[in-house]
Amino acid sequence: MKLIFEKDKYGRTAFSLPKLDVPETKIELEEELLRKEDPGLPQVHELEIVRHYNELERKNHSVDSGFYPLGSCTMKYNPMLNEEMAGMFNNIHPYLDEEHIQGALELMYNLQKHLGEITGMDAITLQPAAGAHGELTGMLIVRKYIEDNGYTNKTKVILPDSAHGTNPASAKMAGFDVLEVKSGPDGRVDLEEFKKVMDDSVAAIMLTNPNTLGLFEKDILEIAKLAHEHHALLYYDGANLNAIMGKVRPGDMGFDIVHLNLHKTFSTPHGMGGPGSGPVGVKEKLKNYLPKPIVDINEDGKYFFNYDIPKSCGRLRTFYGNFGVMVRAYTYILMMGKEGLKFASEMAVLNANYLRKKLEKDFKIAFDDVCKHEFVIDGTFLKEYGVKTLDFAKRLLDYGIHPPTIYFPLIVHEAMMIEPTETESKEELDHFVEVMYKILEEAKTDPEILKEAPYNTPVRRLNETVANKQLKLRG
Amino acid sequence: MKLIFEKDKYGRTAFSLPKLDVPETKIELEEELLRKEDPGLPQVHELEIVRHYNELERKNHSVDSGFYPLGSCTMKYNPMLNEEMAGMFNNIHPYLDEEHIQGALELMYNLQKHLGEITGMDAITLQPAAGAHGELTGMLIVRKYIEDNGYTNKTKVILPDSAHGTNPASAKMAGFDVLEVKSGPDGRVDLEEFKKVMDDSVAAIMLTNPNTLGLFEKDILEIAKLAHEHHALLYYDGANLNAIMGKVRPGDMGFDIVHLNLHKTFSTPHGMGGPGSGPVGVKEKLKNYLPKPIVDINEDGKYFFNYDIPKSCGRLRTFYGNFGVMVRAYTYILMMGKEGLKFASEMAVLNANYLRKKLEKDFKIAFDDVCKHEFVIDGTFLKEYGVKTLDFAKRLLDYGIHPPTIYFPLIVHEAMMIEPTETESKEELDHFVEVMYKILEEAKTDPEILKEAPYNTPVRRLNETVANKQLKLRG
Amino acid sequence: MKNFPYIPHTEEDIKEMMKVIGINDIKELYKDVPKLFEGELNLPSSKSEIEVKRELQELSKRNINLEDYAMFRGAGIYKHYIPSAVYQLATKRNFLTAYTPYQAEVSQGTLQALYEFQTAICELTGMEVANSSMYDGGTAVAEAILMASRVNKKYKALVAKTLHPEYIEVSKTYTESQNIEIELVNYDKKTGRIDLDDLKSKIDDNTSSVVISYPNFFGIIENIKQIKEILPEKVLLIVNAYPIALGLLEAPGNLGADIVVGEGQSLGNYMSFGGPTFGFFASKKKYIRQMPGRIIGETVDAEGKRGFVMVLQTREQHIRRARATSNICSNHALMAVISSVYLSIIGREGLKEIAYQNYQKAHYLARKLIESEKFEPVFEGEFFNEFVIKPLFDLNKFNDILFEEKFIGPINLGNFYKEINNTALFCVTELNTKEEIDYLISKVGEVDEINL
Amino acid sequence: MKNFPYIPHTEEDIKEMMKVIGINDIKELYKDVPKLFEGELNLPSSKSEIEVKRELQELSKRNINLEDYAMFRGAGIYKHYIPSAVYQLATKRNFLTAYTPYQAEVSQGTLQALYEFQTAICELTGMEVANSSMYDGGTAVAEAILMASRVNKKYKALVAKTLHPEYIEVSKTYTESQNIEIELVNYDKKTGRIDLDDLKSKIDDNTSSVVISYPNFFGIIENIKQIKEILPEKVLLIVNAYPIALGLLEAPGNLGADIVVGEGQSLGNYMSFGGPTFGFFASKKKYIRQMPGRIIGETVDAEGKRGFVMVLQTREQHIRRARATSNICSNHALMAVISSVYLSIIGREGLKEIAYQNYQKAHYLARKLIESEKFEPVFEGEFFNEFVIKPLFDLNKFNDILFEEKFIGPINLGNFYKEINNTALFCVTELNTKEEIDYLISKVGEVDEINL
Repeated sequence: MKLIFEKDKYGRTAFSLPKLDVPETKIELEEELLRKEDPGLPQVHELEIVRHYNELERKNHSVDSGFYPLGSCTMKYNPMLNEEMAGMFNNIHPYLDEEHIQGALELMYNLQKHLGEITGMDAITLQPAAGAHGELTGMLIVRKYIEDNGYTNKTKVILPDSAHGTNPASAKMAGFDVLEVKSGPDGRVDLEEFKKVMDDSVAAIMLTNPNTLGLFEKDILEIAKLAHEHHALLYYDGANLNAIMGKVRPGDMGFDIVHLNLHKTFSTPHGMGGPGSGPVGVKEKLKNYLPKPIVDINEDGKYFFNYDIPKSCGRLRTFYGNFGVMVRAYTYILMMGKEGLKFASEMAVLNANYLRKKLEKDFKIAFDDVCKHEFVIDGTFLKEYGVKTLDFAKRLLDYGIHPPTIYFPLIVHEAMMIEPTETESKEELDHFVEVMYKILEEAKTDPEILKEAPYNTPVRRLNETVANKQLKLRG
Repeated sequence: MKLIFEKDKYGRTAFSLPKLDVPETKIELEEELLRKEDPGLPQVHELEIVRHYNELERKNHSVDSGFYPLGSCTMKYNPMLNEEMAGMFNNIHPYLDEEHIQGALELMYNLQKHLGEITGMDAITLQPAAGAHGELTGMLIVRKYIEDNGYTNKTKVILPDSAHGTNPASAKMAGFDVLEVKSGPDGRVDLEEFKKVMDDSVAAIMLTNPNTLGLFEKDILEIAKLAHEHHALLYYDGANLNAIMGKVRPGDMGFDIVHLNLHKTFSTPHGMGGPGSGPVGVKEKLKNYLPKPIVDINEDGKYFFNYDIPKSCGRLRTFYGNFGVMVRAYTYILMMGKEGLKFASEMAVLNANYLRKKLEKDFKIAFDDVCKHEFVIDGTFLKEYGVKTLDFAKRLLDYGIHPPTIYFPLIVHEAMMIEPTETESKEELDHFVEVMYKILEEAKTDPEILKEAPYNTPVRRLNETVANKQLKLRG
Repeated sequence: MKNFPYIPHTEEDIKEMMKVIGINDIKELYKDVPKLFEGELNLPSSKSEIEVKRELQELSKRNINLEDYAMFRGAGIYKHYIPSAVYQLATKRNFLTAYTPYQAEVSQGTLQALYEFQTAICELTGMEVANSSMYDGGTAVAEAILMASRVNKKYKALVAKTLHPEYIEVSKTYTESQNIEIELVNYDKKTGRIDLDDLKSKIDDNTSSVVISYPNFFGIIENIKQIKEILPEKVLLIVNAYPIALGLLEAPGNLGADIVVGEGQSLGNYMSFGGPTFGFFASKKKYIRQMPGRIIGETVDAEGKRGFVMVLQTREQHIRRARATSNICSNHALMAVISSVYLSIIGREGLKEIAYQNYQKAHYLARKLIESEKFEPVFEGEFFNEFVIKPLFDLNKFNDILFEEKFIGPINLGNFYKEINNTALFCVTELNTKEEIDYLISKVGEVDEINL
Repeated sequence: MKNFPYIPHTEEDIKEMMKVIGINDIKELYKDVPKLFEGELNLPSSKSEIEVKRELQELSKRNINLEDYAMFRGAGIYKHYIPSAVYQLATKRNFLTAYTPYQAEVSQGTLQALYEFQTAICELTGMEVANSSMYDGGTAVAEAILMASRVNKKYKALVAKTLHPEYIEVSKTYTESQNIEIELVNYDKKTGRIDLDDLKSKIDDNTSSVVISYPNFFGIIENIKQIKEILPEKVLLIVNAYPIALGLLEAPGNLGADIVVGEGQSLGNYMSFGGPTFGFFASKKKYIRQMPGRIIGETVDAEGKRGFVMVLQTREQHIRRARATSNICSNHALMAVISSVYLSIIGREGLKEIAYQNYQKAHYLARKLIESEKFEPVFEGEFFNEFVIKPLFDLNKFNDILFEEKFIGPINLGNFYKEINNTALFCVTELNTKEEIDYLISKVGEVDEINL
């Protein structure tokens, strides 16, 4: 398929503008600052563009088009109502007087409160733009906490080897040394290993609970106790919050800082990779380190941006966060309510365990135990048929199913990480199981089918080596 | 693919309603009038419905997805702006006080005026819901005219054998006898034949000009003269107006009544078969026979529905017509302006003649002459390869092109009626030509390919005989 | 050369294409056209998107926005709740910009959606077959009358006076030229239902059909069964139904209706100033060949896979021409699909619940109005979500007061029935909150003071 | 059991699934979870769509709707025209509800759209490579500073004080913990451009990068070439560009910029209260391996057909973990695609024309304000579509008056620069009509009478 740039033709246009209605003046500017050559944007008519994007859209798998059990990404249904509601809040400039945007501020204020309640945290910032951005925010809060309390020797952040890659990257960006602890034989943090590395040089421990294997860190209270004894902070990666809403709260487990992914747990669309939104919640003692501003309410009932956070870790981005995403998440929370959120978590966990049980017969489940919202298949057994997890994944595409997250977490070889979410029906899960077994049968009887897959997709298997070698990055 | 009804499961829902907030009362009604069995509507969750329609949508060819040269249907591009503008007018109840809907009325008034100008007519009704509905309206106006003038012997409507099927059907519905005149050897109305049947019993002549062969009725002035000498009315089927905007007006050619298709000429989307909109314009002398109401303006500049049309042919539908379609057409007229509409017609005709010239080498063009917005291929020559126009059309589907209108007009055997419209680019036309020749080559070398076509469509060739035999009309 | 965003032709393109055609000027393509119109159209000049948008916004602001108003007016077009997914799904561009599914293999989206629509209509109405839509409720009734005459070759339709007055007008317009007589049947002054005696007295040998509304224009629920019982066998009973009511009321098909039609707007369509909406049309299967409009049927493809096509096209104009069952060609498919999405979303429980709430809320208001002693009951017949009630003051003035409070009050029946003046037809739907209703009643309470 | 529209599980389903799992109660799935939270969340109960919609509508009404206001405020987020097709195309559901294109074969829509976006950004900025988006302009600048330090292993960034003040804050936040020093460079009080002498004096051996805005926060167009000329070879020049201005101004890449970043909102994105928008990020190709964020590259499939995949993933966290170039993972792909659609629609002529109109309209207003003698010029430097001007009266009070007339006046620079109080930063775009501008000027004319 051609690039839109390759459809360019001089003289075409999809644009119209009113004629300039003011008297013109000569442009007074150094000659070298005036553009010589027009940017090579495409010249096309509107229908061409419409067809272009129509064709492109049809080449995408999406939650709307089919099952998308991408582990750790919580590809749940993105309700239509979210979009309609967000449409009412598009036209707000960030530098309007607060009295003219009381509705937007109230929404943010309410959302802060609701997210605080869901996580068991005392204060929330909505500023971070994504999960990883929330992690960075959290780590910078840790940093401020350390400085403020004079813990000059705290240079390390501990995290399990099953952690999301963004955890170490974010800790590093905040200037910490990263220490990975091995998981135990049950897939959880190995408490003994943990005790070995836990000392006063530790600034924070980053965990996600349930962890990326979908397993609940059963020693969480012990870990929290140890951390706090050493004045370290416990950080909760909210990527997996969808398993526990209304069941247990990070704040109650002893976590001091939490980030959330509104685009995962709270049903806002993933937009091909973003925008997300990664609010961060903290316990009372860390409130003063939050980024500026947060939304507050004064005694007259007026909402306002509170910039009066003297020990703030700073500003993580411009303005106030991804407001459009917040509107969607807020809509979702109102629709679901307290009962609905809890029910969502329960059904997400039910779905995952159902799949796990259905698959465990012939697929090796890594650390096969009651899981929460997701579980991981250890794909090494596929080697005996001469195929890899990658091949298996590509074959799933032929059946219209988006593969699970593959090759993560790193501690499971040839991993397939499956997160069905609560919005999928039993029928959809049964269909997935059926396809999984069908492909397994193919792997056993005719492995070449898998190795050459996919066949029924808009393109056949793509060559990543060529891509990285030629580095053709623009049309 | 399953029907949505086949996805039904007791206990599922995609719907929510606030709890009833008024005190309940017992329903007082004869027992037999209370529903015993719930209507078997599907019980599904929202994601299921979303995926259902996502899948269905992907099975449709549309103007947005590709070339659609469906003769006589003017499948031009439907601008995005039309939709956005229509969105501002959805929430109007038809029985609001006129003072509360002055904007809607002004829009209708302006549209009446603009359409009057484009067609050369003195008054317009926007009431008819579609082209055929406009035809019926026109014929009922003829009827009222006859009655009012005491032309009791006028019982016949003349139309050419190339006319759209709706023309005779509409004339018939209005109580007229239909008389078809044969086309001449040049594809136009045969003036001598016409003269033979033209007498005082003729109430009206229905023509489309250019006609369905895309040819301009060169004797139109003579025909008009003859008609008027016999006190017959000349009716213009606006299906083909897209060829002549700003070039010549039906009113100037002597037509007394015109219907328009806003969904063809004025770029409103065809919506899988409707809604259309079929305004009817008349000359001054017929103004009093228009359906009620039309929009008028009083001396204070207030717009109002004028019901004071004592000789009106009546009411053709409820309320005021397809207002939502009018908003789109009005938007289009403003965007295009007088220059744009004329240019659109010119380019529509240019495109048609370009295709005609490119194809005439190996495809037999019926009445090969300078055409207007469309032309017709006589597909009988395909018989020598053992294939039919239908096979040829089905093969076009494999190339992502919607076939032309086939087997119409009836006067051309194995007809393929091609109307590219002005919104298609030269590149798109060249691609179409290339595909046409490719398929012709296939017909010559391997006709079975065509007979079994299509192959790359969501379903293979569908069996109409089975459908009409089993008459399974519901799930 | 000015460029238009909707037209791709560049100067270069035009030159090349003219060369292929063998002309030097576009005018040559019009050389066979008489020079009757040489000037410019008296229309505005081409505008930019920004300007057009501003102009339309200006017009839009000169209409009230009913989103902001409490609505107590119906009379054929209703403000019901439209779930957010309805339009987002049904107006996807590959639905919106497709036409009649002439090429079924690339129109399965359209065809299956319409087949599902037909199914839903059969379920709602209790009929065996349905077509894939008519223009609106009014034309559906008119076409039903014509169809009945084709079925039984009789040429008089007895139409309840409580059919929507505009439907009566449309029916007259459609039938007059076909020599079918429309005779109106009175309503019972006490109950508001059809006057059975009057009906009986008007039935004769030439009677083709009887047309009633369910509920009728006064909101009153007719007893279809009773009516059917007095009809001679050959006379077809045509029921114009309000589909939302069918969540509570017995399906007309189970009570003896032969043809069931209606206005479909209430099923998830915008009010849209009355159009486009759509008409639905269902009947007993034995009459299918006399049914107007497009019908979708199931079939198989060359490989035996399920698919859908248009069927019974031999009834239609492009084949049958003057002898077609009707001239309807383009219908309102998009609106039918909108309602099909709507019905899938609300589902069987949703429809029941909506109907129930409409009934209850309307009865609550009616009760309260009577209790206020500022209104008097008019009919005894049971109603669904609309009712007729007589204020002891000037209704139009009261409506003006309500309007100031952002309430749209009831229509004045006097606009439609000369014998009933200063009488209100109230409508209440699931969107009317108790708070709104109570506020309206409080305004009624103030009537004395403001002296209407 | 209550049913939720977004959750398909029926009682039956749950029973069957529990049976397969071998449990009798959902609670058993949580048996390993400590009983720390037994109660109910203190949140509202589940609501219906109607109720939620009403609640959000209420909130929405407590914001002004800028559609109805003449806008003379920018400062980082701009009210530009968004062609109607932009959102209709870019937010199609199969774009909206897809995630990061991990499985390229079923993500060619996303991948090609982003590849086209990268292409457009290269064209605009005059750079060789671009990534597929950052969160916003502020983080793009901060990440550019970090990237420069990775490239040249130096740890001081000289940042023009006329970079958007919030970008400076973000940069400080991002760099502080990495021991990169941010030093601000003054502006020339006369021209409003960067103070070249101050810049020169601050460059030292540890200087990694210089960051300027083009135009700067005062709207003034910096001379990139001149700045580049005084920089030592190893120092990277980072230009934060306002993309609309690039229709008129020379591409930074042609003037010596090493990294060009910016806020992309103006390219067809809603203002959305400042988010989500997106940042763009482009550089010379030789630095590509130090670039943060996702990058799309062209490749071929098994049959040699063109396709697109994510490349250089070894820079990213899921492979490189703590040693990744950045922690950015989810970016703002949707907004990038929105801008890509926008740029395709406006095309090269459109961008030029928009930029030209912005320039002309802003200069018209500036001229008229000076002529009114109620304002004094502040800087001599040439500006694009924003300018700084000092009223001889109270700006905030004047803004209140404008607001009553549905005008959003300029921001008061005093909010950002302590040394500049009661000074206006006006913004004018293609959406401001002459009529609006003239009306604003007429209001200025009335200032004396209203005594501010």
